[in-house]
Amino acid sequence: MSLTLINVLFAVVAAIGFAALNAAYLVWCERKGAGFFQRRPGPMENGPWGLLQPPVDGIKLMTKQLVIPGGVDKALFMVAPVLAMFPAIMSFVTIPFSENIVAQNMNIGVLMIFAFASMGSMAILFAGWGSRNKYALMSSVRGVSQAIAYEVPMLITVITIVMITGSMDLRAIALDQSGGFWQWNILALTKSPLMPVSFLIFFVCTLAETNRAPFDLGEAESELVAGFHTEYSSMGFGLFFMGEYANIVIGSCLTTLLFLGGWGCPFGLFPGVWWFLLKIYLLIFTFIWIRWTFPRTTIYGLLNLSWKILIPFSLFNLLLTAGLLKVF
Amino acid sequence: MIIQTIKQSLVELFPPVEAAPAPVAEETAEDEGAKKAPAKAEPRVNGVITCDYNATGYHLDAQVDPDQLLDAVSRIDAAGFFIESITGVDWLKENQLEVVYDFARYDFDLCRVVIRTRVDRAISEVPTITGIYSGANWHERETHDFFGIKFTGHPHLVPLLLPEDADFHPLLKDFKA
Amino acid sequence: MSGYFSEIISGGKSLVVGMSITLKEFFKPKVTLQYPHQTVKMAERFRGHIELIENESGEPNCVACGMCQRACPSGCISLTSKSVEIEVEGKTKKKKVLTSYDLNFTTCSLCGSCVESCNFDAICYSKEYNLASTRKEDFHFDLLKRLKERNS
Amino acid sequence: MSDPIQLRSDETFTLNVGPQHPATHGVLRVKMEMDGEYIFSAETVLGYIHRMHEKMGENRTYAQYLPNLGRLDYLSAMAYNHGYVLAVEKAASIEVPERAEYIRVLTVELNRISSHLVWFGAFIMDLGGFTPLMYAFDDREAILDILEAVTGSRLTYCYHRFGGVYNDVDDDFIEGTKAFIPRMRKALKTYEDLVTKNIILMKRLKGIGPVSAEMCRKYGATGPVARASGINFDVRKNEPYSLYNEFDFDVPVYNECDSYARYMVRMEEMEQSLRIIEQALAKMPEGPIMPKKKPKIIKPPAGDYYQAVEAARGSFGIRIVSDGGKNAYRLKLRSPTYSNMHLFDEACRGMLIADALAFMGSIDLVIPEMDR
Repeated sequence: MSLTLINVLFAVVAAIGFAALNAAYLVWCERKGAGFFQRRPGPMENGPWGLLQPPVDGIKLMTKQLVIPGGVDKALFMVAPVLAMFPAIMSFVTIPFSENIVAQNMNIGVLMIFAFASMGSMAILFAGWGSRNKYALMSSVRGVSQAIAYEVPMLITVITIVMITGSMDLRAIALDQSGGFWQWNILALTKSPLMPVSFLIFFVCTLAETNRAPFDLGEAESELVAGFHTEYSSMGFGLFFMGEYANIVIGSCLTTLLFLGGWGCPFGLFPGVWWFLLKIYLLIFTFIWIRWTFPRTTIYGLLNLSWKILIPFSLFNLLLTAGLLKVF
Repeated sequence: MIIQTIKQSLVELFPPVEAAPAPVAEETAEDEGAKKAPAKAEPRVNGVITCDYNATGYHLDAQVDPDQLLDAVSRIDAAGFFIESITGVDWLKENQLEVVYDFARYDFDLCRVVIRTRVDRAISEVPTITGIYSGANWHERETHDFFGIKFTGHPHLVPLLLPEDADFHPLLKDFKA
Repeated sequence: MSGYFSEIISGGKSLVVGMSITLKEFFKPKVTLQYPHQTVKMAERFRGHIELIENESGEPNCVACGMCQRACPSGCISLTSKSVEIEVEGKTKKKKVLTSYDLNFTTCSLCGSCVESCNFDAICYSKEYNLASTRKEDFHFDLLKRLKERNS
Repeated sequence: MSDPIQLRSDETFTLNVGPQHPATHGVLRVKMEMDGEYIFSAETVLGYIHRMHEKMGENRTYAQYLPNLGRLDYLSAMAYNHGYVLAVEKAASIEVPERAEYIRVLTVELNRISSHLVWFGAFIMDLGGFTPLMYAFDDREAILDILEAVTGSRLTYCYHRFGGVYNDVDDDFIEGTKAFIPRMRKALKTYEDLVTKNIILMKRLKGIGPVSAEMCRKYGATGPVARASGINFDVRKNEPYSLYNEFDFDVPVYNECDSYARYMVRMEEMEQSLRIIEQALAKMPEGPIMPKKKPKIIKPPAGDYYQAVEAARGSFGIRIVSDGGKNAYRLKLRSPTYSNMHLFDEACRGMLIADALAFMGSIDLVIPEMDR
């Protein structure tokens, strides 16, 4: 066995571990956060401050029966949850946590992450189609149109960043912003004065891509019961759940790397993995904060936002950045 | 005042040839109460009665023949009333079923009108008013559930509150669970 | 076109205002009660199920008149009595004595008609609200027995 | 707002919303014929918790029927109690002391606020926002505590009695209510900032679920649904019962006819209820809470009696047909949501399912009241 293969295996195991641990404890954070936003303490019963809640939940999910309803498309039904989790884990492989902590750096890291991210909508489509449930089907159709609508502005903003940096390597993009918060892409006003707007667009798109409130139309519980995972039980549901949280982590990792200087310190001191973790968890907190503040949009509201506001703005920013790069 | 207008309009339903309704229409509630109590076994004669609002809670009480019902209700509709409810009463002693229609107004010209019609218990058929008030649909279905009164011409007369296969009518006085 | 931008701005502002409100609430003290560990004190007039009231000698005040039984809309009270002869100031008097007082709590709607109808101050509301069981029989209360248990 | 599209009847599928569905707030079933996400037609199926309260009314004495009223609309039980006792008092000619009427108005209005708070929370939850529900419940808790201390129960009150109320209010009640008013005003301001002005909410509700005034009339819709369609109808104003003509309050009316108007009507009604409570607290006289002379057994003279009151969801009517006996000969309960929900079938045609469920939430359903 070659050394690279061992390296890759080790990386994959580490990524799975990180993703699973994060997913499990993000559920705890989400519930705690929800509780605090609603003036209640959240889970308190299992362990101190409810810290043992995630393992308990995990055991519950794993020991439950996996019900496969009659008439489902078995192959799609079984593949879908795996497909929801798999791209998330694969994306972790190429994310640099600091200058040296990266499982497998690639010079087209950005491209790879987006390639995997678009597989997520496949999982939704498979789950919705496969489970032979009208709610699930409607949800999956929504999910796909949402994914298409939001990948466009998201990629346009990413192209802007790639243009500024001149690289698709996530590590290079992060290193390009080192030195202090004035160097971060979110404040790169000299390169394009619309960069903060660009950040907002990217952030909104991340919310939509990860199916988070207020864009959680796929699983709009008051309309579509539970959306595409209505028919899933046990770990089938668990994988969807973990996949969602893993996607949130990846979304915040990307936002941090592309806009917030990666592992760089705001004041240029002691760059390192702790800054990176701090930034992603702050972003995740914002995700939770937004979820527990706003009502859900509708499908047309969501598409209107994407096509009428986000895409024009991101396109304009792209042109402006290109023009400024050409001039200066 | 709307009360006079609508009363006029409803009284027109009863041609003076019958002679009997005309004096009834002029009766006040006190007279009516006094008259009604002894003559209990006798069903009330069709006609319009002005009621004491403070005592009963409504202004006009019109009892019509099932044939006159649609005419009466369209007069109410034309006067801009909204439908409050439809219900039935089972007068077992008189062997009759009564359908009671309540109407009220949205504006400040307070007027509550009750239209009633009586049918024989054996042949309980009343024309539907869903053509005039679409909101009568559920009320009529409910009355059909509870009393078994058939509303002829109703678009969808299936049990609403009772189970789909219910063949009993719980509010009939001779209903035993 | 100006409407387009002003809507984006006002909309964005409304979102920020909303988020600032939830953030403020985030740091406020919690308002909930950790139920099994902490319990609520019931209001003085709280209407639970009924209990018999005893007199000084520990006997129920109830004279078995049956008013409560008749007042109950759901028919969940059933009581039996026997007459005994007692001596009061040298005279023998007949008196009804309660022999059983059963409350079928499964059909009780806690309306309080029984307590209201009682002229002898013989029943009161209990403050108990932790009533949960998986068996029906647990809600058939023998109030006379409960009274004795309370006294012992 | 979605553009009207041409729906095709030959490509529909049936979607069963309910009887167990997160948006129906109980056991209501709506059979929807869908063309994609658009509703082609809908049929509401009722009766899952039908309990035949009207028959119970025939089998029980007037006093024994009192607890039933709280079980109709568990969120604004007090208004239903009020309507029933008023109807029986009208029938049996029982005088009510003034203080008792004040207490009734106070409790009914407090209960109305608590009912609207539940609606507010549940409605926003239908729209996907969970947090306002918790804030609303926190404020509602304050009302429930106040009412519990007086009535002895928290939800299915049975407090009003023929001729008066069950027991007198104490100083704690007065103080508690006085302290509650500023708290509620502050909370209403929070709701306005957090929810009412929220762009997502406005986008979701404005122009959604149009109900014309004519449609309201044909279906007999009352309460906030009618008031949001430009109909200035509130039983408390149009047909003043109890002491309502002694209070100075406004009836919020909106002409937009959409879900946002219904939302706004209810939000403003809470403020109006606070105004009534304030005035009632200031004016409340001392005195008895039960009339001196009251028949032991209520036997209204034979006749037909009708009483309407403004419950939280609209006009609640009660018709008592008496034959002079201890029990009512016939007792008809006219529940507001029954009529309000009836227009859903017609109004939701051509809507997206998400909008239809928002519209359903804006009608403010309480299923036990519809099914009776």
